[in-house]
Amino acid sequence: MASIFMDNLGKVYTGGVRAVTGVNLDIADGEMIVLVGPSGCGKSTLLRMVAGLETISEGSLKIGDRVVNNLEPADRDIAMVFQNYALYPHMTVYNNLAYGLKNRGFAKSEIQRRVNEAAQMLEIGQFLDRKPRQLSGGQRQRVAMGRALVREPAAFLFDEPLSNLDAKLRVQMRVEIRQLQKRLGTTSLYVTHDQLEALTMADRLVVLNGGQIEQVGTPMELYSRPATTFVAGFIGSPAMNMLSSEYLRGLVSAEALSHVPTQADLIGIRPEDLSLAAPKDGEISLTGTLMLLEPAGAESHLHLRFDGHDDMIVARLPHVPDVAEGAKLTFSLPRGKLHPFDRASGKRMA
Amino acid sequence: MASIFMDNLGKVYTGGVRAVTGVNLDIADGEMIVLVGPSGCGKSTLLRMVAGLETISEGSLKIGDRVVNNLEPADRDIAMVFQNYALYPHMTVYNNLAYGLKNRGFAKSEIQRRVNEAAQMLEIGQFLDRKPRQLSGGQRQRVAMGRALVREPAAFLFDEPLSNLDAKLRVQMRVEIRQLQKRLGTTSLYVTHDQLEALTMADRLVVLNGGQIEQVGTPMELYSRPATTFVAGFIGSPAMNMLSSEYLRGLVSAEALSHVPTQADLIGIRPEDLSLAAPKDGEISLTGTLMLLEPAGAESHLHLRFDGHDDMIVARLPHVPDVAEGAKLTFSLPRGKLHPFDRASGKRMA
Amino acid sequence: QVTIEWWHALGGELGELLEGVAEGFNASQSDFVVRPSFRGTYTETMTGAIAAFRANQQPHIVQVFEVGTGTMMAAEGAIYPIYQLMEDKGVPFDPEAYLPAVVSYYTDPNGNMLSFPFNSSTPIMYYNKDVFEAAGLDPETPPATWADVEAASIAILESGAAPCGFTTSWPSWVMLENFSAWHNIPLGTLANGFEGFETEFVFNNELVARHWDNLKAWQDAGAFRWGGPGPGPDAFPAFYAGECAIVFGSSASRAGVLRNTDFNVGFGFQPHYDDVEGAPQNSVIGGATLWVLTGKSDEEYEGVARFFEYLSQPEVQAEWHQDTGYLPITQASFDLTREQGYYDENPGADTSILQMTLNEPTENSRGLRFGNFVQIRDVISEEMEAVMTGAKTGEQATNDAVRRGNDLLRQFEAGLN
Amino acid sequence: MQTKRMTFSSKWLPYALLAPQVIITLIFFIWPASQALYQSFLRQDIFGLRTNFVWFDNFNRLFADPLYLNSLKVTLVFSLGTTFLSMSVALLFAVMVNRMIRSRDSYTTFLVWPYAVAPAIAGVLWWFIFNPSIGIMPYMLKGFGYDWNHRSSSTDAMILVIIAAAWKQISYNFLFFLAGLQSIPHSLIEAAAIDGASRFKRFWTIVFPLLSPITFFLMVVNVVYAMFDTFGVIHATTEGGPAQATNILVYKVYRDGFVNLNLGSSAAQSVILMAIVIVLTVIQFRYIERRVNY
Amino acid sequence: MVENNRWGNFFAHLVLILGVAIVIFPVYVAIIASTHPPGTFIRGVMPLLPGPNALENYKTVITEGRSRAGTPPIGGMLWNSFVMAMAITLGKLSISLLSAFAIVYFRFPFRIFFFWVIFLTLMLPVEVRIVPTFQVVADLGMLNSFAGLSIPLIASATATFLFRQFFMTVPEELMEAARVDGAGPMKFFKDILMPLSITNIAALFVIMFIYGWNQYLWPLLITTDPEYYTIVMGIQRMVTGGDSEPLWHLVMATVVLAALPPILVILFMQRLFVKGLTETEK
Ligand SMILES: Nc1ncnc2c1ncn2[C@@H]1O[C@H](COP(=O)(O)OP(=O)(O)OP(=O)(O)O)[C@@H](O)[C@H]1O
Ligand SMILES: Nc1ncnc2c1ncn2[C@@H]1O[C@H](COP(=O)(O)OP(=O)(O)OP(=O)(O)O)[C@@H](O)[C@H]1O
Ligand SMILES: O=P(O)(O)OC[C@H](O)CO
Ligand SMILES: [Mg+2]
Ligand SMILES: [Mg+2]
Repeated sequence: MASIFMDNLGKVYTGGVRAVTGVNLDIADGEMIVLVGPSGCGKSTLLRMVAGLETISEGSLKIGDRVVNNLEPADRDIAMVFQNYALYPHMTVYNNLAYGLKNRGFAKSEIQRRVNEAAQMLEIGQFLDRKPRQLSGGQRQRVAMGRALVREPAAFLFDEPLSNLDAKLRVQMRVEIRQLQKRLGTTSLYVTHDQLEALTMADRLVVLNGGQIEQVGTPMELYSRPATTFVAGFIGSPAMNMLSSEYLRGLVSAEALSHVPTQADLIGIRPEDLSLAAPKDGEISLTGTLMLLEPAGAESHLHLRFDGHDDMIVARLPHVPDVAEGAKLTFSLPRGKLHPFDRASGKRMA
Repeated sequence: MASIFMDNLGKVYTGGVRAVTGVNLDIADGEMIVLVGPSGCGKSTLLRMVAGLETISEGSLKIGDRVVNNLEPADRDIAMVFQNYALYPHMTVYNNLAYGLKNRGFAKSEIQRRVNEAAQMLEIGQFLDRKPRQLSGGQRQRVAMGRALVREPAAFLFDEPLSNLDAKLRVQMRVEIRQLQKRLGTTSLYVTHDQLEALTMADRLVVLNGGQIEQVGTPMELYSRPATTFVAGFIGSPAMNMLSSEYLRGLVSAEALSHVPTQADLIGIRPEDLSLAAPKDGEISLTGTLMLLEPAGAESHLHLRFDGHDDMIVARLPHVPDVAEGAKLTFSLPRGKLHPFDRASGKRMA
Repeated sequence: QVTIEWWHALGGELGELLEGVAEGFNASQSDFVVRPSFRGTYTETMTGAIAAFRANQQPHIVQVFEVGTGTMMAAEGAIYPIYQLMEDKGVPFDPEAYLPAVVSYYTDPNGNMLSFPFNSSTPIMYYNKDVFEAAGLDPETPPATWADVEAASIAILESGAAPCGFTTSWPSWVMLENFSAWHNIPLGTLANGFEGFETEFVFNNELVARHWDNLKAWQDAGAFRWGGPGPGPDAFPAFYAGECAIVFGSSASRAGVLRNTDFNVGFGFQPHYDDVEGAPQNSVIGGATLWVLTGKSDEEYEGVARFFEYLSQPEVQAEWHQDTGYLPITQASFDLTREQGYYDENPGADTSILQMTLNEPTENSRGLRFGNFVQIRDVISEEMEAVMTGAKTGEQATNDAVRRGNDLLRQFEAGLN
Repeated sequence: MQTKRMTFSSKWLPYALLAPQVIITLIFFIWPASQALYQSFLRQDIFGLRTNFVWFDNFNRLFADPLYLNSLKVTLVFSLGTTFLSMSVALLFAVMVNRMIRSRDSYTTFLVWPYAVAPAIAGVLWWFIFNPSIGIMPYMLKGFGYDWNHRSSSTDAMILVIIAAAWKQISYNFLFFLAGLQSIPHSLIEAAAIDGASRFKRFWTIVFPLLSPITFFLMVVNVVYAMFDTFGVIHATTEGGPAQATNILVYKVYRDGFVNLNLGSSAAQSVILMAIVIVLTVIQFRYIERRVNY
Repeated sequence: MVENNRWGNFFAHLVLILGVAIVIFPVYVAIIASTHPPGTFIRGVMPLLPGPNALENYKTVITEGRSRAGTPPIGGMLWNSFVMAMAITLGKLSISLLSAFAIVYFRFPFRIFFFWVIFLTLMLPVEVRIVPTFQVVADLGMLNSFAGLSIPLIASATATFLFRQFFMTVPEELMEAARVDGAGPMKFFKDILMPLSITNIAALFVIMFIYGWNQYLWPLLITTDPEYYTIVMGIQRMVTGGDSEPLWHLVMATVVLAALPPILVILFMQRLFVKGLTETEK
């Protein structure tokens, strides 16, 4: 187990594509860090730089107290779980787990012990003689985890390990991985583009954008105080609605927006902050036409059109209201739930 | 436009696999029916029987007032949108849209008019000269829709039309399709295995299981009164918790469960019905140990272990509580929110 | 034991008989072993040996058909003339013992024998007596002139006795080379090349052109069937199948003919045009001789010489002649065969030798000696094919053949400098 | 050209891995090829005892020789004929087999194994079947009033070699077409059916265009096969005749080089053939590279 | 259902049965011919039904061969063909696997150059460079040897290319996982890549074996010693009879026997073969 220090890491691929720029991140021993960001933002690249699968173009990387910039992946004492699992298709589950240990010259008995232990922990004991193709997706995922476990490495690296599973299994495996990681206390770096995974699993969440860190913090911090419009739009589903402050000022009393910095020309509103209850004191009230009502079991999404505003505004209610499409609806919104941004820089203003 | 009548439809594949059994379903003119169910339950088979792509082994199928059992797909006046879009890769978008009209001998001017109209409606006018591979996933999806539209058929059939899109696009296209369908008022049969799609799009939802209909009804009906444990487990995420009534009776006062039929040996509880508020009058109170707290922005999932109960119980709260893992928490639950089932038959008891 | 490699081109039954000869030699002494190796057609055998020579892998003895003679003779340094070989090894060898036609064909201008005569043949006519009879023809009188052949063919066709009158193997050999000798007209200048390499072809004459045109006309009428170029591989099957009543082919085909037919076979001379003065003259020999290649050890050449000595014995020669149909190439073996009463028992077996010795050879009927003639023969059969496919007239084809042939002759000459 | 996004790093290992292949290529291909180039400027007697340097004489002779030009033409007709025949028959079989469910494997088995028969043997078999005197085909054709003789009819000869050469290639083409058909998403055909296209129309407007990458690939492969690998077929059947009507380039190289021992001309022909091959190689390679990314 | 209809199926079966008949016909002819007494075909039109001499003909071919007519007994030729085909096959497979591995899994100077050098041989069959190649082999003293029969034919752009195509489709992550698991290049090659390529190897095995077995011109040129004759050239020898007719009944028996091994190989490996071919195709 070890901590990981990234000092100004950067990556330029041969061919000149710049994938990662100036990443500074210290990961504490035993911490679970989740990397999120849109496709192509450099998540995998950063992870692979840590793994040793990509050379490091700039900066330095320490795992524990060794600078590992020039070490082979095998020598970095890390284990990795791949998106498509990368199980050796021609080997039995047992051999998949044992391969890394064999290559490192472990004694047979030690290998056996470790494999069995991991198999038990992951409940794949009865599959040890099967080939990967004879396993279901979830079982394969467990084997991939097992291959990482047996090595008892200083750090786990995960690159979207659950994205090939169906929704139900994804939830289940998510919980399992998180529990296991907590139990073993192994430092982990986890890449995903699934929001829910990011929010639920991370000790700290790192949002990458264009190869740079946008914001680092606990999931709650990022959710409640996104530092940029990018993070605001990225975290939360349905995504945060964005209105120009000018437009908003035309709708509500000046006093209601008094706490919003005047320079903030963009205001974000989370769909779940809109409610149909009559506006209480100090709450903002907004009226729009219901274009589409999407009931979804316990909750519902309302797609609204506000006069003079091009994009639809979405509200998310924890129940299904008894209203018809085409109706004019009035929503209330606590003043404190406005997220003010500067449109040009995308920065949060307060 | 037409209604569709399925009278005791059944399908046995050559080779003997029975995929669909005794399906009775009347679809009203202009209605949007969504078929859901786990993989392999026969959704596609049923849809393809309607399309004429599979022979009908048993029962009879009427579209409008014609029995179409033995009609070629081309003669059934339906249009279909495939999961992988099935766009003709060697034809331009224009020709993809026009192909069906050409085959039916429409005049050139009429073809042009209809294609342009559809293209405008779907905002793909500027891509008409491109080949499908030059389009993004969302654009392809639109072309596939367009191909169905131009024909102005009596019914649309959709087989998981959105499952190849990424999450964001899926939400957007879902809304578009639903709005379009409402506007055109074309009878539609829509297959998906995505819950949210099913709940949000359907006029009526049909849950299939093992080739048979489990339940038909509006999304709300299915959500609030699932007729079987299967439907209960299938609709809603996280899935409904299931406790044996015996176990539950040991936890709470007999009086609290007095309204539950004694034969009901399985009780379902939706995660969102559990709340941390102090139990009000007539509410049940349950205490468990918090194993894992998953904050997820505006809401959070709590994975709990109840003494003497093997499976974890999940609670879903509309906020993130300030509690530590390992804490003992007490939840309250309105009595009316218990879903009583018969374990053996899986049937709802009240 | 010293092994002597002998490459030859006799397949099928002839090959088996040839192996018998080698076995005879091997059994007759214990110092040397002759190992025959079948190398395909005459052409393949010769060119294979030459290619092997270039790669230093040549055999000791290679069987080269008569048309390769010019090429081989010119290859000083590659061949070991046998008169010299026999002299070097002190093995008695008397060229005079051989038939004059054979000797003259294979000696250099100084009268030295360069290769060892082994299997000489000449083309004769084989005909199906049963068909002749069925067509109302006299089965004991083979047609003597081309007019007779035509008439017989028509009779056969019209009577329905067979669907084809005649065919030929080795078309160039039969329908040009022997045809010219038989009618005593030249193929090329300088005594058909016997007097030097600067020779030129002259067979683009009226007679050859007429004959080729006739062949084409007969083919169209169904009287003639083209049996393929080179050795004419389809000719004998057509005869055996009873399709063609007459086939022209090597006298060495006799063994196969007797084995493969279940009808009565008659033998006859080649036909001639009776309006040509001096015809018939005599036929020229074909078949092959054995050439010795350089680059081997003395001891091995000793074995070669001993083998040739064995082959010269009248008994060996006579048996070979009788079994195969090749000519008796020494006077002694001819006499021996006659004494044994073979010709009386096998009427027609002497057709070949009678035909070959019909008259004293002239410049035009002694044989031919042209460089590159292997390729030139290809050219000739090709041009004949062009007549048969209707692409050219006899005159055009003979002219083209002469032109292309001369070109190859000049290339051959150029290669010598 | 692509590699893996991550590669092994070793200075010498890749060269060591390539060495056997490259050495063999150099010794048995590049060196002989350069020898051919050198020899194409020489004139030698057949025993190789005398050599003259003649510059472009051999090439000039070739291009002045109507027979060489004829051979080019013959090669073209033969290659295209063989390609067309074997591909169209194979496509027909593949389409038919592709409809089958249970019998698919059995038919495939039967259709695949002619691939195992050597061209030389195939030639012998077809020679036997088409032999004007003893063959079964001429006999049957006579029944239809056609007098078959590939010895004296250029057309018959060409038909014979095309049939013999195409026969062997059917299996190969069949396999690829079948694979191609199976890789066409079934939903496209269903979409076309819903779009009201008849069976026939579905084939020509959807299936056939989608097969075009494979068709093109096979076309190049077949043309190359016909140009180079059919030596045995020609040798065993017509030997280039009658009157050079089936004398394709490769056969001519062989005859001029190994039968006529006209090494200079043969070498010059080899050089020309190599040039043709290189052009075809480049076309093929470009195309395959593109298709990989398709 | 779209493609199923009774008449269509009937028609398809009809076409296929006819097709199979045509495709099989030449070999059927050979089998029939090999069962007749000598001379049957020469004397008339070939029969279409088996004759009485099957046992005898095959016995002759197998036990005596036609040694006196230029070809050694068939057993030896079959063995030579087998050795040559196997040497070519294994040689081609191994050097192609190695070079494809180098080209795909390494980055080094002149990589593309080497690839082109190899690729250029793709379409240069031995026939095209026959004369100088013969010369080289002769100069190296490899005439009349198994080395001469096989080594010059071992370079294989086809196999290299197909392996390259296949390696490109092997998921990147497998190699990365192996490296994280501590495997070096050769270990990865042996433990992961080779086992994964097994269907491709099988497909190429079939193709290469047949290629090797069916070689005709090359053995014809470089062997002069009957010890090294292969069966296919042996057949060609048997049909060039000079002035006597080939013994067709024996030739055809030999043809049947000569075709048997490659056909067995193809049938035996058909599944892998078809799979390997079609998979690399995509
Ligand atoms: N081997 C490579 N060579 C050149 N550019 C590369 C390479 N791999 C990735 N890139 C580029 O680097 C950038 C970051 O890629 P990366 O794979 O790290 O993104 P990602 O965040 O993991 O995306 P995704 O969510 O799609 O997996 C992209 O622009 C990508 O195109
Ligand atoms: N052509 C076929 N032949 C035989 N059985 C089939 C065929 N197609 C489907 N089946 C079987 O019929 C059953 C229903 O298949 P179907 O494709 O309708 O399921 P589905 O509900 O659409 O599943 P998914 O969500 O995975 O698409 C499955 O058991 C399947 O294996
Ligand atoms: O078949 P052969 O041995 O008689 O020879 C025939 C001719 O001489 C070939 O040129
Ligand atoms: Mg990634
Ligand atoms: Mg489906």
